Amino acid sequence: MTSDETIVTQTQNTWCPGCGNFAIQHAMKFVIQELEAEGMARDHFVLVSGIGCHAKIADYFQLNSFYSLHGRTIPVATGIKMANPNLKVICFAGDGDLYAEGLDHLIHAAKRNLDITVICHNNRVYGLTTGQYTPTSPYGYQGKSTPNGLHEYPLNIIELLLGAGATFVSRAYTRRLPHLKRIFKEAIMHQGFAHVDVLQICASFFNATTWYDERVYETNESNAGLFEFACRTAKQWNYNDDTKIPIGIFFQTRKPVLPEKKIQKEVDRGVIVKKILEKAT
Amino acid sequence: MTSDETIVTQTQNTWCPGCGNFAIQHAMKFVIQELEAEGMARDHFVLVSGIGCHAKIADYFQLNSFYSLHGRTIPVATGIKMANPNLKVICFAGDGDLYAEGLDHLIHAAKRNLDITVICHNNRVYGLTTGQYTPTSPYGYQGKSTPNGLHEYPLNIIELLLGAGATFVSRAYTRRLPHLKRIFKEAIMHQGFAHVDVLQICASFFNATTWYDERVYETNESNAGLFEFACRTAKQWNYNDDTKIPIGIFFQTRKPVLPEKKIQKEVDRGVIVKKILEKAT
Amino acid sequence: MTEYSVLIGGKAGDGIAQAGQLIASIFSDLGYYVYQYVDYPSLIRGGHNFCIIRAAEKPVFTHRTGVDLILALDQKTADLHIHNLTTQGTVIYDSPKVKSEGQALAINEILAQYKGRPIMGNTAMVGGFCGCVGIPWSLVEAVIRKKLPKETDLNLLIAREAYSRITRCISVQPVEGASPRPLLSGNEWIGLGLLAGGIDAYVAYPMTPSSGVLHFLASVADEAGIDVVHPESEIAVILMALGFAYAGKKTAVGTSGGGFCLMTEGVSLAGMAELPIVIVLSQRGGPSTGLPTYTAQSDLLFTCHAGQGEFPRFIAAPATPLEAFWWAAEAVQLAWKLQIPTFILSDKTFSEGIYTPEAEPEIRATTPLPAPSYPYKRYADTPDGVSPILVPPYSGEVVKVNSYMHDYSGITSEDPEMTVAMVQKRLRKAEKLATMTDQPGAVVCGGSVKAKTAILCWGSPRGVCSEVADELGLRLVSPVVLSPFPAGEFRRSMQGVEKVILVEDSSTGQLDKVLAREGYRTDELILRYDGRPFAVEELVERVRRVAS
Amino acid sequence: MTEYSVLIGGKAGDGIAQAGQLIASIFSDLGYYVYQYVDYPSLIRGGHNFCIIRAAEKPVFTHRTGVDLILALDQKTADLHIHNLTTQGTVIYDSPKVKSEGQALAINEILAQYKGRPIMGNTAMVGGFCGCVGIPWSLVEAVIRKKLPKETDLNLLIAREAYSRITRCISVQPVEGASPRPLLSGNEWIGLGLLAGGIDAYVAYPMTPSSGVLHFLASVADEAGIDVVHPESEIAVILMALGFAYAGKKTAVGTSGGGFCLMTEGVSLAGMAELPIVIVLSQRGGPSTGLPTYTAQSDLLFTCHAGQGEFPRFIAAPATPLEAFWWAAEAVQLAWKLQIPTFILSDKTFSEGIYTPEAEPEIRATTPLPAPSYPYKRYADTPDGVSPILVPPYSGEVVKVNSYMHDYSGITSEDPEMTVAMVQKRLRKAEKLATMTDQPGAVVCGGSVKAKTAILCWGSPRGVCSEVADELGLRLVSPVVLSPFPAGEFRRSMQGVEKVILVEDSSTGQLDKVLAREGYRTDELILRYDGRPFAVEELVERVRRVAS
Ligand SMILES: Cc1ncc(C[n+]2csc(CCOP(=O)(O)OP(=O)(O)O)c2C)c(N)n1
Ligand SMILES: Cc1ncc(C[n+]2csc(CCOP(=O)(O)OP(=O)(O)O)c2C)c(N)n1
Ligand code: SF4
Ligand code: SF4
Ligand SMILES: [Mg+2]
Ligand SMILES: [Mg+2]
Repeated sequence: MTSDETIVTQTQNTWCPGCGNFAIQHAMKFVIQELEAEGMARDHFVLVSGIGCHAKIADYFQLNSFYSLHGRTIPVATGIKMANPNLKVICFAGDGDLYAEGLDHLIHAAKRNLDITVICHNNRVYGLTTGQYTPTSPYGYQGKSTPNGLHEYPLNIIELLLGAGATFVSRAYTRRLPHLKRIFKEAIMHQGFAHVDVLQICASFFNATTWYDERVYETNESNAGLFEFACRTAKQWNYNDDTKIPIGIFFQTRKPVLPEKKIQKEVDRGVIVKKILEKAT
Repeated sequence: MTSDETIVTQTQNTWCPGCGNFAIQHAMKFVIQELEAEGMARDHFVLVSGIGCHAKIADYFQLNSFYSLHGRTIPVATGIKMANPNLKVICFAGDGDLYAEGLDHLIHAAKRNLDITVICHNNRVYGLTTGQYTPTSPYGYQGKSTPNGLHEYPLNIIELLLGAGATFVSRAYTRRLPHLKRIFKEAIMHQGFAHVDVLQICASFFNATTWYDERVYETNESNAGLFEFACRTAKQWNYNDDTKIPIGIFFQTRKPVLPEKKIQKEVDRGVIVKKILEKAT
Repeated sequence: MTEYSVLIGGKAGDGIAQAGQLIASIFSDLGYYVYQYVDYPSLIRGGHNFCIIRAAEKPVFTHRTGVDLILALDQKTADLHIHNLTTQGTVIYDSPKVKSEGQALAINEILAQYKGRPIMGNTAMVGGFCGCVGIPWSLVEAVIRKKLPKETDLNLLIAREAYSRITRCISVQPVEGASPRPLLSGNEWIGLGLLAGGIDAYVAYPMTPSSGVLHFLASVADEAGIDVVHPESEIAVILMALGFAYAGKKTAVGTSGGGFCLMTEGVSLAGMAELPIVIVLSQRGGPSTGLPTYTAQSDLLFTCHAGQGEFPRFIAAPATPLEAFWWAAEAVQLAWKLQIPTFILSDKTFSEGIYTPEAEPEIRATTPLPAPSYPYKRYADTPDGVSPILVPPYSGEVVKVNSYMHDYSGITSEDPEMTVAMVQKRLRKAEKLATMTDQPGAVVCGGSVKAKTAILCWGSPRGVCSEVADELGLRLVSPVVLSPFPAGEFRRSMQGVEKVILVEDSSTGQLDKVLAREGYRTDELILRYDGRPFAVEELVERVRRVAS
Repeated sequence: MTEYSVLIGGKAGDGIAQAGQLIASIFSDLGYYVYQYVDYPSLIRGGHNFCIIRAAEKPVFTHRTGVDLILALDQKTADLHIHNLTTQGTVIYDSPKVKSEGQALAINEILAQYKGRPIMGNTAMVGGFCGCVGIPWSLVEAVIRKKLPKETDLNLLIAREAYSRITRCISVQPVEGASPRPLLSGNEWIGLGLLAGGIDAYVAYPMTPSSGVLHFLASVADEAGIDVVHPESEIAVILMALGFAYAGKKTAVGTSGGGFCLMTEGVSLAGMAELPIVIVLSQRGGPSTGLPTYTAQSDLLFTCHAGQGEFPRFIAAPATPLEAFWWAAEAVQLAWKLQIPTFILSDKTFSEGIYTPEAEPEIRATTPLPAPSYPYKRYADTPDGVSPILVPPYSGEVVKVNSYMHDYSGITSEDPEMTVAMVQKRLRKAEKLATMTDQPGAVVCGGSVKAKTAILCWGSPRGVCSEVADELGLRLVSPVVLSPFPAGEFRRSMQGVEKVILVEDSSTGQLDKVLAREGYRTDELILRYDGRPFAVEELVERVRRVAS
């Protein structure tokens, strides 16, 4: 596919050299263009971002976007999607953003099987505020708020999302670009709540490049429909230990989605108000 | 055991007749007295409540208490426990309180394996605000905010907590009093984060008495140490379908807890401040 | 003026509010203007609840202490309120449970006779009341048929039995030439105004005393074609609502103080991203959880300043059904015309009071928004600071909103000149807002409009203050618009005033602080902060003491 | 007065702030008072960052536009700032990357020579600077050894090489008889004050520009014996902190506007439950995410009124290191003496500016709290409204706190008389707070203290305002305590003032509104809202234009 540069803005990119966000942007650009080629209208995409390094992606895409608040991509996306179910709403969230500040929204969106795509730029660190730990930082992580080492174990996000009832749960890695693209595309195509936890390199504060490169492998997804199987794959790596790290679609299923499509009624407000007043008389 | 009435206040009880909260209060009173008899000091208990019908329990016990905000039992309990690890901190939370407004705190407390006990008065309804749906209300529930029926499926709290890494996950029922007492006691004795999801009858807005009575059964807990087993038990009832409802300890394990006990250093602030100033010179 | 006050009381769970509404409906059907005050503690069963229904030949928006009839479903009602009985007044009490003077009504006997459920005791009491004041049975039956759709026949039997057991002692006559009026709570009047103003969605998390708006709008959502959403928290509420707004849907939210705290970050986002949003904020006793079912006016300054940074906002505090209807609709319009957060500031007394309107509500046409120009820039600069809105999807154009400081197209900018341009754009919107809202209607002036002593108030106390002003021959001045402060209209209303008495349900006098900024000094503060609204007689006494 | 201003600039990621601190340290070692202004956009790499280090023989708390030396690590630095060079000034630039007048320093060549990493270019520039102004090498070496504990020798080689390549052109002499002073950021001065005030715990979620307090206190937590906790959100922060307070631990939290929004519900809880808590709120450009790394003073009114309901709160906005140290300690004391929320209101300029103190900080003894009486009642009524605190566990007594209206023992009550008693108890605490804080020090008065024209300001602009007042012979009046407003001290400071010029980093003049309430009118507003603080020369011009 030839790249159409009208999909990116002229804004100066300020991610650090080597930052995994470039891969995310690149993969998404590719996927959106592919989907466009397949007939999806570009103007139907709406990107929602939180606050953090990840969130700058909203500035870099020449697409509809809502650059929201730290932790709040999901409720914003929920409102947009409910207001117009025809829009393709994609959240770009950070791990601090999504798994700390706004975790309740994530669980509730999964519960509702809200028909949006959530991309978590999981660099396992607060990038923009210079390197404090997040809910997925490993035990012992030394950031500026935990200079003597973190005394908490990370959340296993995959397990948590499975427990919350998400219908598309996946993990990707910014240095596996073809895989990243495929997962993004499948996530966007999924009908219902699709979550992609992207292991994203933070060149400045959590550069796990070699560590990931050596451990990440692509799972066989043939059992992605089986919940118990998904739980087992999720357990293979707990975001802390020195084990192999599976990436891929861990689980995918169909459930009723929100918002339910409904026919927009044309109502005359004057008539309705009068009717209510009569009933109350 | 003879009941010692100094543990309750003289406050007029305003729960509705038939409310399951009476059973929770009764069971807890029994357990605390039993623990006292075994040597635990009464003044070391601190109760933290949210806002809702459940929360009135703080007024009814003549024990240390922090009657907090809707959704915020857990962070308050976290602060208290961190400030003084010798206190026995018990959260009394509502399902709206804990699973809607404050869900992120719950997940993070489980993640941290914070050494507190959480009792969720899960009546599957907002009691005090007169009957709106909560995250555990069944599909189709008609409350004042969903008069045409709820279009969401409930959260399976047990699965969610297992996914969050909780080390003690249990369910009880207000009309199984001996069982309720046992679970409360085990939860309080557990070292680490202990969660009891109590199916609580709301006589006024969600009176599932017969429905529960017919379906609830006590699980065999011999496999409570096995995570996969726990996941299977959790799946037996999804808070929605018409199936048998297991109650009991679904999962229990040991992990490092927070707060780590540490020796309180006596430091002279003047000396420290001077030292820091010197270092900065 | 002919007027009646009826007090009905019992335990939480006895259906006091419902019985009160039946009585209010009956009065309305007789052609009276009605106001119903509802007093209840924050619990579901057991505590003492009571309602005062006041019916009069002219509009009333407050209650009086003195009552002509006490309907006692429990002993507390008789004990606590008996001293408020007017000289010609009487009591009907549930016998033998309650001991009192007046007429006994053996409710349990009646219930046993017809196998009624305990809750139907309230219907019996309504029947007894109607018998006592001589309402024709046909009217009673019509109202019960309309308002109690479930188990209607059983309720009718019970009411009829009670009706016939009671001796008539007061005679309530229909008002000549008057026809029945709609009877709705303050929250419902606000909700109706939001509908009339064109909302497409209402998002809220339950919180007393604002939940009535949610319940009302949820109950009419389908016929009105709006979305009503109750999400996981107030943070979700405001951000979902801003998502709706971005997608072009006119949206309102509702809450009370504690929930509003959680919305303040979203309010500031609305300020920066210039997203239209209506916030219904109903005050209750604070701080914190406070007194959830009792009234207060202690969130005015918080509402004026909530959210970091500076941005225009509109605040109106209606005090009557028509004002609520009109200003709620106007709040929707202003939010969209200026792309700002707008507030309807209510309180427990107004939100949960039940009112017939002072006149027939009128639905005004909405003005269309200016069309955008292309290539589209979401924050294009304009003389009045208002950039045209475009809603995605729009072929060939992108719509970017941003919580950061941004350039005209919505892309983040930290440039000092761009910052100044954007701040000034918002300042110009604030100026425009001030001109649009400092208009007749922004300040209500009443009583003896030439009097040199004025009672000042805002929000729900207006009802009682205006009766007091009438009674004492004082001027009444009451701003409805509180932000931006309608300086011109206020100045006009205050011309010739030499003494100012401020009445407010707070402990510090919040309007006093707002006025001080505007250069006005109040002479006397009559503050009430026990959660209860003033009754006419109480306030007359308090004002009389300081007025001269 | 001898003084020097040095500007160092480069890209984000070049280590500009660190290099600036080295230079500042060197000046401090020479006996100068130092202030360092740090200007950077909200990103990790690439954008234009610069620092201005100002060193003088008397305390300085602001920067000047004119600089004596520009150290350019990128072209932008040379291009943007060259017109600010004083006549005797010069430029050192990284050659050949940067083209400029002045002296070239071939940093890449030096790095290649010693196999240094790119970030060490900043050390090279510091070396070049020291060579240029003639700092003895031994002093340079000592400072580098102290401040760069990692790869020190390599850094020294690089600095030395640059040092020797540069031609000396300005001569900076040590200040006679002066000894080095500690050099800390405003946030660190606040943190140190909290420590001195006796905090046991600090809880915060990172947010620019307040994070410095978190980072500083985390770095000294172990030696100071305090808990430093970074939880999942600001909501968790404030509620955890209140949990700490309940358990008897003196606790502070820190945030900026957006995070503070999320804390407001907890602040109101502190008001009702009467829990002591210190909140450090550092302002930045708003609304919403706004300009995260640029300054503003637009949250004063929000801070004054945040949280539903009415309750006393204390707000101080320190403007110098010693004030920050003193008032942060005092905020802890006041919080515990009165069981109220207290605020240290800072802003980006003060929080992230780096300062030597105006004098040596003094640690004052803390007064013990009154002992409770038994049987214990958490909200026992007392003449001053302050109930003694008891901390669980306490044998035989229970400690109950409550967000609802409650009785003396902390049990929920909706009784009107109890409500009045509790409201009045809080009002008496407010009165006591006002007496305790309307004391010398609450308002700073400077400049020509008899002048009839006064510059008014609060918070960080004081540094620049006081130099302007000195320069133009005007009076300077600057309240440090902002709530409760120190009416007495302010009146004294304003005696004889006929013309008032308010300087504030906001677009509406927030102090103006506070003063209007107090009956003061300002004549001129000098407002700045592009996120940048005034430099001395800029403000002199602005004030001169309106002063006469
Ligand atoms: C309510 C609130 N709290 C704190 C912040 C400050 N803040 C901005 S970005 C950020 C961390 C971002 O971390 P993450 O979400 O992981 O994104 P990353 O920068 O790593 O992409 C924080 C804490 C904020 N903007 N809003
Ligand atoms: C921030 C906030 N939002 C809303 C409320 C109003 N509120 C009080 S209790 C309650 C619901 C309680 O439901 P639940 O937690 O399930 O407790 P229950 O009454 O069922 O025991 C709500 C929404 C509040 N007090 N605070
Ligand atoms: S700090 Fe990390 S996440 Fe942020 S831009 Fe740099 S490399 Fe990327
Ligand atoms: S409403 Fe339900 S939960 Fe609340 S007291 Fe009554 S029965 Fe219990
Ligand atoms: Mg991150
Ligand atoms: Mg509940």
